[in-house]
Amino acid sequence: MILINCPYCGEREQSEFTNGGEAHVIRPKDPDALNDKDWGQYVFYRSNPKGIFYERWVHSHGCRKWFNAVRDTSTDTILKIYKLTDNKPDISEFQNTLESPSGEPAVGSGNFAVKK
Amino acid sequence: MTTLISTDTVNIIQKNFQQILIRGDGKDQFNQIINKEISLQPPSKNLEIKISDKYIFAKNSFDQWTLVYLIEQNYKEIIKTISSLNSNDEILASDYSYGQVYFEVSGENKDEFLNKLTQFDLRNKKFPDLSMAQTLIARIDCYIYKLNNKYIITCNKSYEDYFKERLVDLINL
Amino acid sequence: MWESPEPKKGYDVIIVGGGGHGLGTAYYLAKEHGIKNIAVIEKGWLGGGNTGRNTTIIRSNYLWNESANLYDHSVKLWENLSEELNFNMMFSQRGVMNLAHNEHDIKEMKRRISANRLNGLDTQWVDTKQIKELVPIMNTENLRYPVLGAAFQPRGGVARHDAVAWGYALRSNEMGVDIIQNCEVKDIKTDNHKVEGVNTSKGFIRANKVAVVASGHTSVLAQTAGVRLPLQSRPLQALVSEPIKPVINTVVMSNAVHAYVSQSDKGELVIGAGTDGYNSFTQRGGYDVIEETVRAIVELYPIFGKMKMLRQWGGIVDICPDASPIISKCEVKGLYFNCGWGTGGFKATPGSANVFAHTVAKDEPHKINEAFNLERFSNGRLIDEHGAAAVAH
Amino acid sequence: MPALRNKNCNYISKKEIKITFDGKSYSAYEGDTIASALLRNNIRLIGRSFKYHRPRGIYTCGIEEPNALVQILNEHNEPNTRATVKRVYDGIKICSQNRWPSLSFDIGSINNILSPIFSAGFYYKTFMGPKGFWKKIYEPLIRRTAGLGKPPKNFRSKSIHQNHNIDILIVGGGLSGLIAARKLIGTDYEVLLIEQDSFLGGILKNSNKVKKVDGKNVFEWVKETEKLILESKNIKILKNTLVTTYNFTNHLIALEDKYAGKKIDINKSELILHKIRTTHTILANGHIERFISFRNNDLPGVMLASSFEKYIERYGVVADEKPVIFTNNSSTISLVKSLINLNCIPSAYIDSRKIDDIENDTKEYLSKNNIPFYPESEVEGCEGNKKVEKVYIRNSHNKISFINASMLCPSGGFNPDIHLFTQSKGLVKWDDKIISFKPDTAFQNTITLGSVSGNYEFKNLCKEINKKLSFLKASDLNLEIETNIRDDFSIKELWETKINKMSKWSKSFIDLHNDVTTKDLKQAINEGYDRIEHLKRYTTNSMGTDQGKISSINSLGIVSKILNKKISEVGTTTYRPPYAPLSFAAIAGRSTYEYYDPERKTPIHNWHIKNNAVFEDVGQWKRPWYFKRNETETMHQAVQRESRQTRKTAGILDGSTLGKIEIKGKDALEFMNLMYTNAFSKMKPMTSRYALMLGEDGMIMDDGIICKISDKHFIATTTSGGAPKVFAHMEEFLQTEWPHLQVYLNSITEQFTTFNISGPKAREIVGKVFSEIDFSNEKFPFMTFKTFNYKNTQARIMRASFTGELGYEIYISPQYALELWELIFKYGKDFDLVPYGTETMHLLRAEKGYVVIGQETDGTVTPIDINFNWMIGKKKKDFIGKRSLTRSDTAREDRKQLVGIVPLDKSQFIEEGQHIVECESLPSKIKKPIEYLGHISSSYHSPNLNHCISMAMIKSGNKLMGKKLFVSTPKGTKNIPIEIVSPVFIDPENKRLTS
Ligand SMILES: Cc1cc2nc3c(=O)[nH]c(=O)nc-3n(C[C@H](O)[C@H](O)[C@H](O)COP(=O)(O)OP(=O)(O)OC[C@H]3O[C@@H](n4cnc5c(N)ncnc54)[C@H](O)[C@@H]3O)c2cc1C
Ligand SMILES: NC(=O)c1ccc[n+]([C@@H]2O[C@H](COP(=O)([O-])OP(=O)(O)OC[C@H]3O[C@@H](n4cnc5c(N)ncnc54)[C@H](O)[C@@H]3O)[C@@H](O)[C@H]2O)c1
Ligand SMILES: Cc1cc2nc3c(=O)[nH]c(=O)nc-3n(C[C@H](O)[C@H](O)[C@H](O)COP(=O)(O)O)c2cc1C
Ligand SMILES: [Zn+2]
Repeated sequence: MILINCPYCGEREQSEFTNGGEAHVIRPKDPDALNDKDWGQYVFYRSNPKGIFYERWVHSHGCRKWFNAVRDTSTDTILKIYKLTDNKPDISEFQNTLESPSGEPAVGSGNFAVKK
Repeated sequence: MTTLISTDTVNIIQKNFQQILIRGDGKDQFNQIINKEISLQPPSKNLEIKISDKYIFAKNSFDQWTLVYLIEQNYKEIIKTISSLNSNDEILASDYSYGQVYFEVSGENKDEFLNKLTQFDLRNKKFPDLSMAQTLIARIDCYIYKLNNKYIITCNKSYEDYFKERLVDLINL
Repeated sequence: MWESPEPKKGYDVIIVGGGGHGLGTAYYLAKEHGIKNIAVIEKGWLGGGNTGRNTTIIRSNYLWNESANLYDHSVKLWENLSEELNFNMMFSQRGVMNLAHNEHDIKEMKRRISANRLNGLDTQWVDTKQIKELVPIMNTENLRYPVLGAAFQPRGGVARHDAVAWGYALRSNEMGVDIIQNCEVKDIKTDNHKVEGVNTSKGFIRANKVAVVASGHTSVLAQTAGVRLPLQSRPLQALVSEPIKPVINTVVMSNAVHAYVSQSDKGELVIGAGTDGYNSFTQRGGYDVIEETVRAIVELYPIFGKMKMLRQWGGIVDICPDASPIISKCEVKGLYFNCGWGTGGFKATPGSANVFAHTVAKDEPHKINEAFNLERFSNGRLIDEHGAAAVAH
Repeated sequence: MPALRNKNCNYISKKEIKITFDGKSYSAYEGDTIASALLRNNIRLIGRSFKYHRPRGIYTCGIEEPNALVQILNEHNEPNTRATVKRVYDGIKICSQNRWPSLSFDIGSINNILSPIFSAGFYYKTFMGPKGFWKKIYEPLIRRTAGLGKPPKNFRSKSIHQNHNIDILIVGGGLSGLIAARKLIGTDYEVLLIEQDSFLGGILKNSNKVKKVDGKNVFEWVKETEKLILESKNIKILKNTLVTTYNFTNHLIALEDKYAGKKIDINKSELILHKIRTTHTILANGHIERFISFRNNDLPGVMLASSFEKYIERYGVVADEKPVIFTNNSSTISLVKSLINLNCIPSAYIDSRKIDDIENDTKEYLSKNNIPFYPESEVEGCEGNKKVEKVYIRNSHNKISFINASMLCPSGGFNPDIHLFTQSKGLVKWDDKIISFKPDTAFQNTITLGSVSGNYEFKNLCKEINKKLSFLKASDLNLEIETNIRDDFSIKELWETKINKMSKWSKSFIDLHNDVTTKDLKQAINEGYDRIEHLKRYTTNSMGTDQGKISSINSLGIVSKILNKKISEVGTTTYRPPYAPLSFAAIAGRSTYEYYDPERKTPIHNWHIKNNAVFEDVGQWKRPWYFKRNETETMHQAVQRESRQTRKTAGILDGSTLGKIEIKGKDALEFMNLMYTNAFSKMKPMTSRYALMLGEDGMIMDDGIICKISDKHFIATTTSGGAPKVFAHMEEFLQTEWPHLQVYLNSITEQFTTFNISGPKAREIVGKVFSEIDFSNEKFPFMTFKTFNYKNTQARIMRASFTGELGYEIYISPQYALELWELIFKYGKDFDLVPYGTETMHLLRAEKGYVVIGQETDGTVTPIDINFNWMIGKKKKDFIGKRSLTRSDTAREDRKQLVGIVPLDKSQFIEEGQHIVECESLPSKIKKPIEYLGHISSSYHSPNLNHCISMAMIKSGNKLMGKKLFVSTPKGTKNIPIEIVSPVFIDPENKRLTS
């Protein structure tokens, strides 16, 4: 169970939070102007990278405030937490430790998966 | 006010209480309006508590404050305060009286006792005196206020029986 | 035994992912469609993905016709798979029970049972008394959410997960399929919306058709071909207890008291937990999820309080918005996906592999997987197997 | 004859107690484990093995035990208890497992003779045909032989959880853990030291290896250290506590056995599960000795050398006076010294190392004490009847001889106990010097000290600790450690000895728990299962309850040899939590049984109980389902009565569980227009409206009534189950999509207790209760509301209805809720006011054709599907879900639509969940799927119409009005003829509602 540093309340256990999926997905300003496919993209499609992921969290059992985080989904390490009003941090700020799509070594198994 | 648990090391009392939940932007105008109504400046720092003999005034979230009445007021007065706060468009004040339950936890072992029900870090360096938090205790949403030698915990009234049972159960184990 | 050859320069079909679905696809391509120049490329060891880490529950009592047909196609194949592959899958049709804990569950299950019946499935309603007879150790009354009945599918059960991968591997290898382990596909090479092959840790391998069956990692691979899939990868955890003498002879699942359990032929309780609430590829998951599950197990079977957890682990499942899989072509010619099985694709292994092989061989879907296309996320024709939405009054 | 007692042992009391093993009584000492007690009584045969039912004894002296698992008969019958860990108390009853009829005569041992069938992967290759045999014969047979112990008949635990938030956790109170703790005494760090044993000291108490620490005898030093720690303010010690799990962000789980060595009090919590969140973790959890495979290395009487030494030093029991010692490393000599101290002379000391590599001190010591010494030799195997009798030795010239002995103590070297370290996701690396894996890169704030870090040299220990802890604010500590053995550890690789003599019975095991032999490993590799993970799964190696603690590295050694690879290339299998089997009851803690999920109760709850309400669970809420008028009244009768009475005079429902949300701000109107399908702009203040909320996918998510106080102030209700979700949904859009809107939300669900009074007499009743309010239709029309003062509080009454009758919904402070409820009954009495529950509510609304979200809808239903087009604000540019309604599939005309259904024969009853079909009857066995149009979502016997009324969602329903079709029945083949009708069965003109 990871710790998440709520920008408003401090460090709390992840079970106090709800994940809101990918961050920076903006609701189309004029939905009617989109065709079915593009609208479908907005409703159903979200990025799902292994590695650096921009995501949203809400402190649902605390202050109920939404905020963004950058997390490495291959290690669950939180690289950065920022408020909704802050700028999206550039990807170059973070080091991707994955050398290949799955990032797993030739031998062994999950133990040796990914270096931090 | 009833004593729920009294041991050498942990004491818990319960009472009915009145409370207002206030939402707003926390800026100057907001502060003036509040100050006018209850002559107490709303705390500006997140999770900070201001206390007088009448109130606990806490900022419990980015744009949310709770005003806990320590002494029971004429309900009419509270309703009046609420409606004059609500006469401002940029404020939402909701009456939270009696819809919540209130427990005071004190005694030497209060931290250890509460940490049987919550993982919340109660240590002074993480949770200083005169601060509050919203967190899970016994798996339900609670507000917890830290005042010198005691904690005040409030939760929704519908959980009253459940919460009491969990507290008593632990004391007996 | 199967061989571990070095990859050739090219193949007719490359299957990415050596789990049950991938190996099965190779098997049916070779057996039913006469395509034998196939490579199955696996980054780790065969069956090391979710095939090797699932709770092995098999059933077909899904609500919607499309799903019921697909999963029952699979159960029918399961019923003869040991013989067909001459490898004991230990498919044990001990019955699968879904418990109802409130009025809403009852309504939802009765509806499902009726729909299943019309689809020719054997799901039936069992009351508390019958549940007690089937699973005497269950606590049905004295708990927070009492057990009010259950939907029971006698033909459901469990099978030996590893055997599925190994059985398909052995037999497809015999028909000439190359099984290449410890070879990671790094990207899918396309040109002008057409597949050319895959770049792997062992070099480039050419193919006109690439079928991706990489469960949790599918969307990562799709991305390399410029294809976006509506998938989210989540850890799903499971655990086993120490072995004990047989005490529970049926697979029991419960949604409201979230836990499912069966006892393996070796005696350990195999227990499934829920997915974690966030995307992750760590094959680990949070401890809180394990706690929730064990709480539920102890609630339903108080005597299991005396049991001990021997091992907990996680797998990465790829979840679709409607909780149904994608078995489909895509905008890139020669590129096929079989994914989105989420928490429940083991049961579908033979069926999915069978229709996917058809899709790859014929470049068009089998009737059974027609509805499991990608277009449904544009036109709205979802196959929503979340069960009924929120309980409301 | 009892075993010899080491009188110098400080850790075992002299108090004698009685224990029972397999029905026979024995004496033991307080502080004994089951194993030490049995060894004290010279019992060697403890159980039967998993697969072959071979006789097994005690192999180790700790948590790593693969063999000695027993059942405790008191304590609710606990299976698979480790005899080497569980402490005895007076009166404890223990019995052996996996044998029938008795431990010494066990029928199952026939499996051993049949063992060729049970070789690696035997399941997969056998037991298949002929058809049907698997299901009927083989599987039941295999299942019967499964498992070890038996679960209890009944059990309820009271285990609790204890959370900790600390700065530093030290795992292991052994030598290095204690040095680290001593360094930290008096610092600003809050420290927790956890030790699985009931004594601190680790290697200091478990062996004879260390003579003095800091010039003091080790016992004194540990005592002094413990005293200093206890006096300190910043360090706490937990004993009898095993750290089992190392999660992300330094979250660890440890299990404390509160009743170690004591009889359990079933009214107290016997286990405490500690959940620790720490900034730094110091792993000082030591090492585990590994075994060596040789012929019959499983016979009772084979025991790891350092375990044997631990029994002497820690428990004061000398399990055998003349054991044979077999080693491949330098550390085993301390066992010889322990024995010599007690005047026991080992039968032989066999060391596989080259004579030149063996330490001179060792050689001298052996010869000085006349111990038969076999350098460059190995144990070929051992034999005996259910115990070791003969030990076969292969010497450097490849000659085999045997000696008579009843105990054989092998040592294959030590593994740093990296389990927890790898759980933390730390990376390990192979170390050729110690021939094992050791920690390399930590993933978290983890420090390893002492043998877990691969440091086997006592002299280096303080240096290592000072260096690794130098980042802490603590001063250096340099203690001199004086040892009884040479400090430079030396070892020769040896995994399995060469086998000479073969018999059917003879086996060389690699996994004792799961009965996996070295032959199985080889066979599996030959069959192609050459990845370590395949080997594990194909042979079940290291999958037992001990997870291969003493043997898994050995199997890597053996496999690497066959594959001609380096061990580091073979790789390990994954170490997974828990470190040792972890009690389910402890994981669950108190949040199970009665506290599985919190119960929410309305302020009227006790009144409902007094009035014989039967409750229904709705989310966490307890809601009255129906009220039983008397003992004999059935649910059906009660619901029919409640419904009839409500339509006749009046009924009242406790609706407090409905979600309520207060919405306010200058942009409230715009916000509401976006959240709901309805248009609120033209709505007049102080009126209310039924509203729908969709997801972005266009499917109905929730419904409720919206009260508009002004354009800037609304109150919305939600369904009871949907309340948290709706509130979160609104908050999400406000914060993330439309932060420019100035709107605030408060959940006021608990602030207002809610009653629904409906029925023709409702007006008269409320008129009496609230005499100051004018309830006339003109002054108080349908879908309007009023706020007023009630006993100084602010209350609200809304005219609305979910039953189709004239209805009022009262919102009142919980403080006065019960008294008002009773007042209403006082006035309602004259009108036969009846309390009703959710079932009657559902029936009444079905008569009126109102839908229930979650019953008519299932997440795949749009407003159009249930004929709620009128609720869609078509002129609105946007609202959540709007765009999805025009996708090609959602716009289809042949979607499932809501209809009403009545049976043609009014005496027939239609069951919910059944399907609408075109055929009159069904075949008794359905082979080919039968087409259906849709399903029955609601069905009731209407007391007011006196026949069954149903609602259904069916394909092209709107076009099928008046059509005659059939509905299936749960079991029969004859379908019920029905007619499709409008779903509004009562008062389609809304007369009752609006007059
Ligand atoms: C804990 C758990 C419990 C479950 N319980 C059940 C259950 O009870 N019943 C049920 O029906 N289903 C269950 N499931 C789901 C089920 O396991 C999966 O849906 C199913 O096994 C998927 O099979 P697969 O062959 O598609 O995937 P996998 O077996 O995961 O195979 C995919 C393979 O692709 C490989 N791969 C990934 N990326 C690459 C790459 N770049 N290059 C090469 N190879 C790659 C992976 O290593 C993997 O071996 C469970 C899943 C989990 C995790
Ligand atoms: N020369 C040799 O032959 C040789 C061999 C091995 C070790 N050593 C030396 O022995 C010393 C060993 O000291 P140490 O402190 O590393 O080990 P130790 O054995 O003294 O202490 C480890 C302690 O950790 C406890 N423990 C283990 N796992 C636990 C868990 N999961 N939860 C709670 N407690 C747990 C054990 O009960 C034990 O008390 C080191 O100085 C090392 O250099 C020497
Ligand atoms: C159905 C099933 C039964 C299992 N039974 C055992 C078992 O008896 N003992 C054991 O150690 N592990 C058992 N496992 C877990 C595996 O050891 C392993 O944890 C799992 O396959 C995931 O792989 P990983 O832990 O190597 O990542 C079982 C797994 C499954 C899917
Ligand atoms: Zn917060």
